[in-house]
Amino acid sequence: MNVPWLTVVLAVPLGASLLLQVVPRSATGAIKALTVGATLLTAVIVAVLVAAMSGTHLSPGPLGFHYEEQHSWIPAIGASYHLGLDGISAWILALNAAVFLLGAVLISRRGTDRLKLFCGLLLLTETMTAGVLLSLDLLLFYLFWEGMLIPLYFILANYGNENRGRATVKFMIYTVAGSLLMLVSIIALQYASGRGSFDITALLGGQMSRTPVVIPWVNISTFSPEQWAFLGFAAAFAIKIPMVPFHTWLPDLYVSAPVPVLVFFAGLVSKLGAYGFIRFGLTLFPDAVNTFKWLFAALAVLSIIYGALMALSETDLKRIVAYSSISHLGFIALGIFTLTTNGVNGAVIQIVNHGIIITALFIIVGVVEQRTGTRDIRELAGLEKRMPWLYAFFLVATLAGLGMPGMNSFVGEFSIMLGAFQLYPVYAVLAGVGVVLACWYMLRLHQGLMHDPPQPRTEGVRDISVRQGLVLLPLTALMVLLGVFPRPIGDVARPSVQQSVAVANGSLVATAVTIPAVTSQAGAP
Amino acid sequence: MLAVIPPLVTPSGVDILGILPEVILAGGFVALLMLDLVTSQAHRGRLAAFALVAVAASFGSTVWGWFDAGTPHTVYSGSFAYDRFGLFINAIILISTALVLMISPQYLNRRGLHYGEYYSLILAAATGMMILAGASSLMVIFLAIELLSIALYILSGFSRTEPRSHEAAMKYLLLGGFASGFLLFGMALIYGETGHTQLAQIAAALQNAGNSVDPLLMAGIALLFVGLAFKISAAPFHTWTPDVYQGAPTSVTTFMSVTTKVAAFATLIRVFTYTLGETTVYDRWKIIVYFVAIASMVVGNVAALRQNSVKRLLGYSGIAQAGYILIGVVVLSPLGTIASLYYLAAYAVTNIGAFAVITIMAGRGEDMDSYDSLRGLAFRRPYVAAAMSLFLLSLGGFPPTAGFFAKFFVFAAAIHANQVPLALWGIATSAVSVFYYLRVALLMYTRPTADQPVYNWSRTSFAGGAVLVFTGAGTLVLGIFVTLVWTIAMAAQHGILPAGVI
Amino acid sequence: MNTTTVAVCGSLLMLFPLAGALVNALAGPRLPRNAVNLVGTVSIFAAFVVACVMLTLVVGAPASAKAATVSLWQWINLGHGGLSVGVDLTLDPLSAVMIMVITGVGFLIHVYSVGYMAEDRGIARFFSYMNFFIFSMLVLVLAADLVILIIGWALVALSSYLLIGFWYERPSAVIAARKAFITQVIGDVALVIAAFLIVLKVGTLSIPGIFASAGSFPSSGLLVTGICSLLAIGAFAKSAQFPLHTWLPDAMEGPTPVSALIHAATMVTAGVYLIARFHPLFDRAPVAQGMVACVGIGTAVMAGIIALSQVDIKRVIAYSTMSQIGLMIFAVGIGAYSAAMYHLAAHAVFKALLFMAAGNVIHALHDEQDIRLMGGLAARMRRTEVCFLSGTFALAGIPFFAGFFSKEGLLGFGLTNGPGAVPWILYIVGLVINVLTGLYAFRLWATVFRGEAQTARVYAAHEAPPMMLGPVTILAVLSAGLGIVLGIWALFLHANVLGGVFTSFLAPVFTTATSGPIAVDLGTWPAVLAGTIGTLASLAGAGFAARMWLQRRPDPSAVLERLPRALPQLSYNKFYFDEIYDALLVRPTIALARTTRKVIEPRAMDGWVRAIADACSELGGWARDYQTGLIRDYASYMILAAGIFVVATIVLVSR
Amino acid sequence: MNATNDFPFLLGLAAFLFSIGALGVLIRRNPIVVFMCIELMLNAVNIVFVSYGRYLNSEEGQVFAFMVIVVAAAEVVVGLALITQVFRLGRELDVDDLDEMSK
Repeated sequence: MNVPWLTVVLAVPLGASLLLQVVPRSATGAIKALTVGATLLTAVIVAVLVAAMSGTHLSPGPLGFHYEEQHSWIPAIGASYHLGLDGISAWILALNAAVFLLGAVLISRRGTDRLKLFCGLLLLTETMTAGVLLSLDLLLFYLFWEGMLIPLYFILANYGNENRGRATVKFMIYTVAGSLLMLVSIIALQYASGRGSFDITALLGGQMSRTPVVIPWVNISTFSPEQWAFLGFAAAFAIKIPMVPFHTWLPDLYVSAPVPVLVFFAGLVSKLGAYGFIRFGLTLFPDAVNTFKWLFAALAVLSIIYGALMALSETDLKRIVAYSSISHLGFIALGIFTLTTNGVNGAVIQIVNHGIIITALFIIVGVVEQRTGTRDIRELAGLEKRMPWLYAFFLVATLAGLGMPGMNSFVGEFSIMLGAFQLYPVYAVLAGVGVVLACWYMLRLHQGLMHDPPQPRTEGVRDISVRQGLVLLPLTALMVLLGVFPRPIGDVARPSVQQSVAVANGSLVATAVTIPAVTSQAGAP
Repeated sequence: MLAVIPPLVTPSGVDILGILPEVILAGGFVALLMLDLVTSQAHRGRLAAFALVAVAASFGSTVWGWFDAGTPHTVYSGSFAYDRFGLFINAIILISTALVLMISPQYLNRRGLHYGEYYSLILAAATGMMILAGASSLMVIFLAIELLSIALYILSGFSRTEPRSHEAAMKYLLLGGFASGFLLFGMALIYGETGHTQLAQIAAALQNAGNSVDPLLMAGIALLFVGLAFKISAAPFHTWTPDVYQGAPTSVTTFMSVTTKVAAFATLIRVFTYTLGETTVYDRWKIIVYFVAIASMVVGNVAALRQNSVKRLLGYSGIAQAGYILIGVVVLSPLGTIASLYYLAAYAVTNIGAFAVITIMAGRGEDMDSYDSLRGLAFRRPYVAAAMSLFLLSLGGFPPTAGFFAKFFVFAAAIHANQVPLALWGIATSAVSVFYYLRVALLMYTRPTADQPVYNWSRTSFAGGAVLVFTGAGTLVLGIFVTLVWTIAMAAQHGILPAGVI
Repeated sequence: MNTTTVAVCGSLLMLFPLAGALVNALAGPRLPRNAVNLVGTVSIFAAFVVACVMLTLVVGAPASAKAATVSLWQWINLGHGGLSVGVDLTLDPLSAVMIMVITGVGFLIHVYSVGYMAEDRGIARFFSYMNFFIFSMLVLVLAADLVILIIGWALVALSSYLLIGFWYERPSAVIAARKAFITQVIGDVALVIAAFLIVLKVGTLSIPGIFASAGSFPSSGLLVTGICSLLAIGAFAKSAQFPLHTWLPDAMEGPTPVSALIHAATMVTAGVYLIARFHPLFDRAPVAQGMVACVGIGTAVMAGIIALSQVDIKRVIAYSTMSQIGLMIFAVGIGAYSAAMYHLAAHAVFKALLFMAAGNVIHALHDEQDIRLMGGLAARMRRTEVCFLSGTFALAGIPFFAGFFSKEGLLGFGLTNGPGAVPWILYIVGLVINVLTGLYAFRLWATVFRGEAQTARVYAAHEAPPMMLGPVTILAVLSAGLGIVLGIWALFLHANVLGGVFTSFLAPVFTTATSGPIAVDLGTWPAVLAGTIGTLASLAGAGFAARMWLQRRPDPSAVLERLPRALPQLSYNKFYFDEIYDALLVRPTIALARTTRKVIEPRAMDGWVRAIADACSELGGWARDYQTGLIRDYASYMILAAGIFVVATIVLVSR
Repeated sequence: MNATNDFPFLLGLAAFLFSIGALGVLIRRNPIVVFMCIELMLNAVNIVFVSYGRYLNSEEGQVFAFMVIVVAAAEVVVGLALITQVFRLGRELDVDDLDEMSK
């Protein structure tokens, strides 16, 4: 049986969004049902694919992929329709399916203006983000990467509060600027490799020249082409993550966007930058990534601290969560640029974990805003009394958010910091400061909302609805479950991460820092 | 002393096959002039239908020519190239013309401009452009340019009672004539210094000249370039563009914004890439083309930031696009030529789509010109707004649309020619452009507040809908099934005349 | 020991409290109060029973196999060169002692809570948190992998946070909870970094594995010193030792049973447990040991001084806790692990007792905690007073009470170890601590129960209900009786009076200690001599306290008026640590955060983006300005450009 | 006169005329005069063509000049018609007035 499963994953939401066009605008029930159905179907397929992955055929080569599909697309320039799934993308793809499902569930059928448009765009976005995760051809990747912006743009521009226009345009220009730099790098990579191919498997391991480029006339030698190309990629990914100082689009956007959008935007879209770094940064530019790792790790640490400080001083709930997201994404970036098995594995784990956490946090903050009509932390207090269920979910999410040992994010952060410690102990210690600050601002947020004597604003607010509870329950359950039993993610990601790290370290730094063989088993002598 | 007159070469009758599409269209143009006299005002739509038939016939012969011109050659003593390159350009021009003809009757009726000359003038201009596409002699180039220009002068002033339209026509006329002077001076100098007016012979003469430098020849090349740069509205010769685009009736703007540029670029590629391209003098000189390309990208995109008329905006956007296409010209490589051709096709389909929306939606007696007139379009005309968004995104270079691959290929051409800075200029300005394209796109999806006037959009006719569907589909096809047009463009480049230079 | 049995017992031990916590958390609000109480207490009782079984397992095991480690599941495995952690449990005498203390004292405090919290509406939440705490504490002491230990370590901090902030409508409780948690997280980070250092050296985080390769750490090396210092910082945060001690007094905002359970008996002693557990490393890092000992004894003195001037009944006990834990930390610092553990167990008993007796008082006075408003309670709360006195005796180290043996043991131990005059200095400081302890312990008893009633409320006070008095009584009996029994047994049956039973029970754990000072014995008579001197010191303190407060009752806050002015000021203001931290850490951070938000974010971060946007817009305006609409202008641009091109062309080509 | 000798002079004359024409476009405000200046430029080019044709002994220059004359005539027809129409709408004949859209 040769079903192109990955194409199916892309096609289901796309098909559903087209199918939506024939549903009459007034049939909101049918629209919603179709949307939820399609995302659910995608989620089920993805779940089965990820679960069954290890048993399927693995393509040969330095990076092995499952469910590989390859068809000719633009043979003249060597671009092909090449899809594949591996340990790095598997869980992120699952996260993708999950957040879109949650987003679809959360859409308010009555409260959403032009429901059909919204649902259609949501489904389209899912196709695009899944495409980003599955593409193994750089041009195809770019197509999805940039194409993702189209539905996102219309969602963000159409839904949300009154400031959304500016925020959206800022986001778009920011992202497009970064993406275009990446485009130049993609072309340069294809040209320089001499293979006439955009396929990642053909471009692996640094094909570009490593002699510095000399600026004509002034004769200043600069970075090598490989390094320049890497910086092009890095621009796109660093903006998408975002890393400080490329982050200013994020708070504005998160504040203006509605919750169902935030669920998949904060939950997944911003993780794609990190994914890009792992998938392309490490494997295509081993020399450059080793040259610049200190810089990007430093930026990551800066993001951690900076985001934490901002979250500490903001008074707007959504902005606090937004900056906390910047801080946490800094951890992910730090993990990637350690170029160690631990760090990168931790980053993959943390991508999934943070997706879960931030989704829950935004839902919670959204509920609070909806119920009380304000996002100002100073006007809120004592909600625990009024909303005990929300309190419980929020507590779990807060703890997960501050990296509580025993919760899911601890797994990732521990692994990331261990990786960082192997390479740059100082960075790990600074990240530790970030952990303490995270504790501070998360508690400030949590306690500010939940504790202290109730404020007049919070009189008579209702607890969360059943639907919201049904969305939060699996999220919080996962936070605990993946904290207690994180092994599945690590096991799936492990082989691919090891391959990627091996490629990244190539022959250059293979002996830099390696931990002795780890044999921590029960009762080890 | 009498000049030695070379033996007169009589063109063979078969040569007419080489200009068959042009002849058919010219025939249509003349016939339309006649038909207009016998058609009552109520039935002027039939003139459009006839013009469409003429375009279709010409297109048919173009397609036939595509297969016939497997071995490219010149006809009429080398003054006209019968090659796939010209035919490719012909096809773009003909399709664009057809699309414009489809949206015109409704628009003209609404604006009260429905006169029969319109269609003949359109065909005349299209004929000129097609001749320009195939022209391989300076003389034919000049004649073709004047043919299309004169027709367009009249067309831009077609709204006889509207001062804006007059202003546009006057500017176009005076500045166009002015530019023609430069063009002609350049041609004269080139002719004088090489002794030839046919491109192939000029190329040969330059090859023979080797490294020697002839200042007058160089001045001639520069002036020729100025004349053509005016036609493609490249900076700093672009200043007429926004005014003329804004003032001319929208259907005319639709037509000329695309077709003139396509035809002029065809000549630019023929002359600068394939005639002068390989010479050492040109190699040192081409920095000027660089400059013009960069200036166009910068000026077009930056100036567009602060506009409030959609037509003007698209005018500036056209200037910027000219800059991008010029990248494909300056890199002097087959890839560059193919990229330019791809870009022209993408630009044609996208830009016609964008202008078509404005044409189709225009209300009675007024153009849909200001940004305000687009506000809230999506609420009343969701599909039109979606189409417009698609075109704007394509102009902005978002995948998976035509505009993305167009830019992708020119950037690729630049990088493959080791001209990375050119590509960087391109992307920097592209990023800027996102702002104004999206601003317009956003406007359509913004609900007007109570105090803002709601524009009275027209209903979309069948023809208008068909045009939008075609251009929309084309935008996507060029953005996804790239190989389709790419292959054709490659074949077009393969057979270009004068051959053998690159 | 049979590993399966251990695994089953260990799992059950943790599952009971966890199940109790979950049941009360999810179903609690809908259950009747009695059911909630029942779930809350029975789950801990069940755990206690299991703990007893486990203790017998350990006791019954042959001396060579007192420790067993079992693996429950693989937590994470990142493959070769990567992290690998298993959820493993270890049962050995050390953890057996700890689980006994936790479940035993814990159970009594749970029972007490039923009475104490009888009128609180959040009882289900309370028991849920309390049970969860017991669970977390068990994870901490049973963990056989450093990561799992860290998880337990953090979970107890979480429970502590939740319980301190239990009355969440009190702003002071909320702030205290946050402070406690953040301090704990600082400790967590230190532990995590210690874990990194360990795993990078020995490649495993399994605790038995670490100890097995402890030899690979060069003795007194920088690495092992660093690791031990970091571990110690973690321990200091948890055990409220200088400089991470300021959270503990504030933590008294929680309900009194919480203070008894978490902030006296169990959690705060986890730091002692941690150092004792990691003794194979500490033994190789004398510098770190010395640091630990100094911090411990320093904190003990400091807290003792502060305790003298505090007026909140719970805060006084809290500072006494800090002081006592300081002693334990001192003990582990000098290698007296068994003595420290003995004091830990004894302290758990008498300090829980003190807290619960104080809780009785507070309850009777309707949440009054200021000792200046008490006095004369002995008449109305006779039994409570007796129990309290039993605890006070134990605390002050009066002979034959629980605290006597443990404290004299560990102080005496110091004499046998250390270079030069250090042991003597430490011993003298220890005597000072004894004096201080006697002083503040009896001060509290005297001001609360003796003298004259200061407010009318005292006259309305009633003895606590049996549900509260019962556990107090049991602990009082233990604190007096256990000591007496042990003392007699030790005196007459054993040559070694210094908690001999304990020492021999724990011996298998600490035999691996390379520089085993455990083997050193003072000898009987010197020990008796040391004990006598120590006792005299305690009694001196007690006598002084009695003289000051028993009859005359001056303002209890003006304790040390006869001393130089600075000392009472320092004491009353808790050595200004809160203020110093506020000025050095909290305010600068907040100021930095505010600057970031108000200046850096808009000016720098957003500034560069906006600068580009403005520049483009400016250029756009410029281009627009040149678009005059005048044909003549346009023509002049063209001719200008054409002219430049022609000239440039000629110049370029003829170059 | 000798074709070779007076050739630089003819070229200079043409350049001079071309410049006058261009300058006129820049200076004059009446569209009709501007138009005449453009015609002057074209005719200057004609001189170049014709003199080159003679100098090079080739007939292409002459042919080109004829073409230019014809095209210029056509342009004049259109141009004058346009200018008349503007005038008929009651506007001043001043190119500087044609800046409505840029305001």
